[in-house]
Amino acid sequence: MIAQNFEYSSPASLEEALQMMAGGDAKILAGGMSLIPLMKLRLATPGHLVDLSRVPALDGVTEEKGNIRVGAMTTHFQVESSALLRARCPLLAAAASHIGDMQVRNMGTIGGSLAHADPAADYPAALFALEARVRLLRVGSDRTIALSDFLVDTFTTVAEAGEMIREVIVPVEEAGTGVSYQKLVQPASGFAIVGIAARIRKSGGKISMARVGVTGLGPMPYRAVGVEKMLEGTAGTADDIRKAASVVADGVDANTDIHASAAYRARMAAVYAGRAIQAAVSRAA
Amino acid sequence: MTKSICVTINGSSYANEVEPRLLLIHYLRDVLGLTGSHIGCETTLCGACTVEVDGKAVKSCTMFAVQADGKHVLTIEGLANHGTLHPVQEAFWNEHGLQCGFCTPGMILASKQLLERNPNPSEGEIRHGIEGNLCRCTGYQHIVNAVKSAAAKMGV
Amino acid sequence: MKIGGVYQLPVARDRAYSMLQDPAILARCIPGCGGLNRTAGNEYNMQMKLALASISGLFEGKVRITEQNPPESFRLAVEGKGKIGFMKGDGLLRLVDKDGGTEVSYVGDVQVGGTIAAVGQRLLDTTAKMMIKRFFDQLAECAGQ
Amino acid sequence: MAPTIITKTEKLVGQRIRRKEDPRLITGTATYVDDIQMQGMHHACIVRSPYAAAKIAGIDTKAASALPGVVAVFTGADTKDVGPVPCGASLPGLRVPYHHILAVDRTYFAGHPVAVVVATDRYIARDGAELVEVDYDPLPAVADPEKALEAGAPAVHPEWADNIAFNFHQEGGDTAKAFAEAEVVVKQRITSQRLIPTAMETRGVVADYNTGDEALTVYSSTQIPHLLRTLLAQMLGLPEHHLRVVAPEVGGGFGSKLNVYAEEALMGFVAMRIGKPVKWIESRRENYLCTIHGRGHVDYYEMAARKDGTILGLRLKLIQDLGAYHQLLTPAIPTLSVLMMPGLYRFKNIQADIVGVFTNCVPTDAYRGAGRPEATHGIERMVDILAAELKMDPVEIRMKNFIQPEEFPFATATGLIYDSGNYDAPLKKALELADYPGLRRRQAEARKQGKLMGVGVSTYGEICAFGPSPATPAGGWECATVKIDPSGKVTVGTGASPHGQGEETTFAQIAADELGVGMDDVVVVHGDTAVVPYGIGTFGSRGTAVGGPALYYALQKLKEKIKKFGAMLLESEDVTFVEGRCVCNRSGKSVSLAEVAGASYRAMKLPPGEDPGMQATYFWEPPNFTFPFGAHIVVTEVDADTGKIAVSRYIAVDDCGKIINPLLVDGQVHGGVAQGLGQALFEQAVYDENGQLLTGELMDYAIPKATMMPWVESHHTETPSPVNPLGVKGVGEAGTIGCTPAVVNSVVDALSVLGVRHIDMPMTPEKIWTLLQGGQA
Repeated sequence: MIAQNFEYSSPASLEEALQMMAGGDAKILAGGMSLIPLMKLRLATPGHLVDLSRVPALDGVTEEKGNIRVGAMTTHFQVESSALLRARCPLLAAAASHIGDMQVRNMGTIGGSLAHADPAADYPAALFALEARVRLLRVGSDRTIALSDFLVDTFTTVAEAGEMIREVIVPVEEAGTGVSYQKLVQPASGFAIVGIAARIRKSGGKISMARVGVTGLGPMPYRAVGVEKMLEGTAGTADDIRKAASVVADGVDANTDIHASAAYRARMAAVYAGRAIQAAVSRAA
Repeated sequence: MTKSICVTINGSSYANEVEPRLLLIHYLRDVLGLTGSHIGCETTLCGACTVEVDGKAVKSCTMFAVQADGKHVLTIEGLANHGTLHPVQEAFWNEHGLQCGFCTPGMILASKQLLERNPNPSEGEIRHGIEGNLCRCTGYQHIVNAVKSAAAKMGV
Repeated sequence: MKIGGVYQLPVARDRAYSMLQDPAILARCIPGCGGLNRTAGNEYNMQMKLALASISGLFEGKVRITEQNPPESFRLAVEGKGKIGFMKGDGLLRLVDKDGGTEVSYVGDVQVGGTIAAVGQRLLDTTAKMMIKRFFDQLAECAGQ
Repeated sequence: MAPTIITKTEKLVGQRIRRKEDPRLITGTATYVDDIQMQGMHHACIVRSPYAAAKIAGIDTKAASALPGVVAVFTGADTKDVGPVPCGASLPGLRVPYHHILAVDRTYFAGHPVAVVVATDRYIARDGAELVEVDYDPLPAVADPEKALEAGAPAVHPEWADNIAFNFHQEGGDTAKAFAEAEVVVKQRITSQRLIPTAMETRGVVADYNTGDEALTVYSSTQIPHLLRTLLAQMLGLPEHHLRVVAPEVGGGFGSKLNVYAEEALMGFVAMRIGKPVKWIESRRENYLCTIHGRGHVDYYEMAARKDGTILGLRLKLIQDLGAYHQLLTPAIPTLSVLMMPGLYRFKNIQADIVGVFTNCVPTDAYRGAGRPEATHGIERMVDILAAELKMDPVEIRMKNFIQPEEFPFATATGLIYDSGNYDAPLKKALELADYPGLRRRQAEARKQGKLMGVGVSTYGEICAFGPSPATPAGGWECATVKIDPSGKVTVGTGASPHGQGEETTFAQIAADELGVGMDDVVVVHGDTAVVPYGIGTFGSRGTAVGGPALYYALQKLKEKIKKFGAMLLESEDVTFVEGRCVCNRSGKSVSLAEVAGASYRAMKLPPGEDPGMQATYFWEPPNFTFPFGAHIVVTEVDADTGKIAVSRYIAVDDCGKIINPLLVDGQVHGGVAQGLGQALFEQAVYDENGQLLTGELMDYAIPKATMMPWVESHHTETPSPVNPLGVKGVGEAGTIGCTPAVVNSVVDALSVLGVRHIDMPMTPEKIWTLLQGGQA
């Protein structure tokens, strides 16, 4: 319940924050929803925390040239309730609404969640389906990479020492795209046993684009490209969807824990993929 | 290794030197003696420590006091206005929305936020809204009634 | 918790087997290992630093190799204790020739206790798999050198 | 229905009155243990074993002691003369391991306390605990009670070769004959998994020792302040009258605080050693590791019956997972299960064999229902299994075997006398509320469409109001005091110290009615050994059913005195005490309660043989237990793709005798059902084979959240108990007891089309899905 002591800094600007991070020893405090519980249990013992909550540049949702930029310190509640996101990228808002609980969504941030790289976090399913990009800053470096390059393993990202997430970039959803996020909840923690995000576009009565993101199933979230390929070009009938969804776990080493075995998880991934795709298909114009 | 902080709590401002690791809940309870907010877990699940920081309901066991520097905090002690209960408090009392009372301060503050964002919630929306607050006594049914009743009263 | 898996190493079986008995190579491959010190025939002490995103901890550990049957199989036991709890892994590794290299399969048991056991349930399986993967990836890298 | 807010004197018993205790609770002004602040108070942090079984080779406390702010570090070597942690239950041949308050040379379960660090603040105490170096040699452990019974299992206590703490045999009637005459016998293994009570307030202790008076005050989050005082005095070697125990506001107990814990004695020891107040507050992690768990049964049932559904007899082998030690009532809990085995049924042949097994886990003990939910679950499942075997309707088979109203008082095969009952009544009411024939029609239609819908019926009987003293380990009576101030204001004291159940309200209702005063004129106090003479507690649904009558009799005693003073003041023999006034029946003149009370303290003149003052104390010994009952009907729908269970209707009709406050009774039912539903669907304490608790936090142990609870339709029938003058029976545990079989019966009914006959709890989606795939759950 009580953390080890640490040094605390609260920069007021992005420049100041990057300078503080430059030494490479500091750990970022974003919303703290993952980090602080670990610190209280002393599983995490950072020597220096840099609190980004007072850096205005990191907060907020803006639209620019077909993209929406979500600042790293934007809270899940802001994402869930953002009029812009709800209208222009509803999948991300939907995923945010499934995270934790009201209080956690009031504090937790999209950047903090991504940096933590929890294999069962809700966001990555949606962000994979959205082919999101992540912009990373460091003194002297500003790079934007695909989410699939950012996440490398369980709790592991490519972010280097001193590097921070500046923002997450998602596309403005084209009109007529149907989206859905469906989640089988672990009843104690609220994390996803499996969570599936689907985006579907139709053209001439056929599925012209399918994107499916998966979380909770394996060591890291992923895009189920096999499912997408099987859907594209079909009419999106119940049978098409069932067949496509059934390959969602192919090649994935599914997780096992006291809440769900690998076999059940893999099967539920297919069931929830079917449900998410079905919902997205029915919403696609 | 201490930091100076200044926090406005229930309308009064407090200045203290605190260790960065001091949790907001311990600052409220142990430093300031505001023991109305409680601690029921260490994994940000039970919600007994819920307070408002700058108008947002947060779990004060998952926030360091230094993070609240310069902010406005509302705790259960500050909710009643000069002895007049807040409608949510009154509704919890009328509807028997509590038994042992340990989760109640957090539950009331979460309910207040829920009603601010959705003044006329359905039963499902109420249950979703208070999902971050665990109660082991009531089975939640009278809490749902209390939130409905408060909504009706606040909507008048 | 039961664990098991299969890895492919790009070296001949004799070489793979001897690498897996070599304390210098094991020290490079065990994630976070700060070096092995022999205490008895095939027993070593080590210091391990576990670092997994925000989680980190120092462990006093032991490595023990038994049931050696070169170049086919042996048993590897790794254990560590620290402030955040303890962990123990014990597995039987089998080596077979495959595709010009060596296929290493293992079956075993992982046990954790203390604080890490309390909060790690959801992540234990994933984490154990990742650590083992890191071990073999590193081993493959050593083999390539 | 909104509560009635009473402002004038009228009949209060039976009304929905909002609670007197709530204003402090909804404004954050109540005082729980952790809210207590004292000058010079120190804080303790306990070092606990990460191993379920280990030898302690050594403990190095130097670094911890050297940390600035740490004032003391104690280990088992320092505390070995304190204790042992008491077992209050006795059974023939019971093995009772010596339970030190800190481990001495060996640990027996993960979380076993090994050392305590005392510091000037809680942060430093925590830092100090991390610096205590304990050298453990791990030993083999066993966590599963059936594995612990196998030959060659690691011995939990090395002084005994096997892990059997006791064997207990009970038989009533002639079971051999019943089984010989049976036309049908059904058998089933039924488990009742380990549960973690999870009171929202964890345990906590503040101990304050006055070195001048040599007097210790212990504030503890306990359900049993008086019993704790008696037992703690023994543990600490302190004269009992030098010890005061206070249970301040207690944030839920459910049995988990009906105990005497190592930490309570440890804080007393520390306070006496350092001469300063000391506080220890349990973390949730510690609460899960070290506070008692509940249930932990593996039961093997056999039921004998005739083809017409008449139940003839029951055999049970009950394996009770005790954990590593006996806490206060540990070995007694499964004996309560046996008492309730007959349920509501007439059959009189029962044979039960209990084996109590040590495991390297935290002890089990009383958790809401304590033995009775396990029994009710067993009998109600067996009745459904028999009904399925005989292709009878579960309602019909129950009605056929119910004890009938004219048969009360009814002597059972397990030696109990059921006080009163009308078992058809709640079942019929529930069936009507549910539209049972309609439900069955809907179910038939659903099945045609390939949908899995289930209707579960369960009736239950409870043994409550513990009880006559010879039947309880601690004394089965309860104590009440009533004091009227010179101004006429009333203070009630009760030994049945509540922690959320609302006795400050219900007892005020009783007192106000009897004394003819308003709710605001009565204050109810409890939970302090310096304020109430003695008391037992609320457990076993005895708060209102034993504490209530004690209060009633104290009030009668006091009313006699009031009348005598009234007669004296009115100078008349013919005086009635009514509506808060003594009235002369001849002149019509009257005096108020305040005038009478004032005169009794001023004592210018006394009635013959009367003392001054206006107080009465009554210790009431109940002549019997009470036996509430009821019927729950649960409708479920099972998602065939995922195995998820949705409870679409929950109907509870409970008969707890006379109802004092329907608002509070509904609250008890809702809360009880939540804990039953938690067991049926979500909750399970999981240990791995090495004795590590895998559900060690709320992250992995799922207590119901608001979104996980159905709407509970709570209704009642009222069959008064003849055991006490209030006619009350008790309701605290009813919901929990009635719930689990109703839910499991419903899901088994849904899956019966697949040939499923039984499902063990918790019925997780994966378990159901596995069954749906044709596997074994």
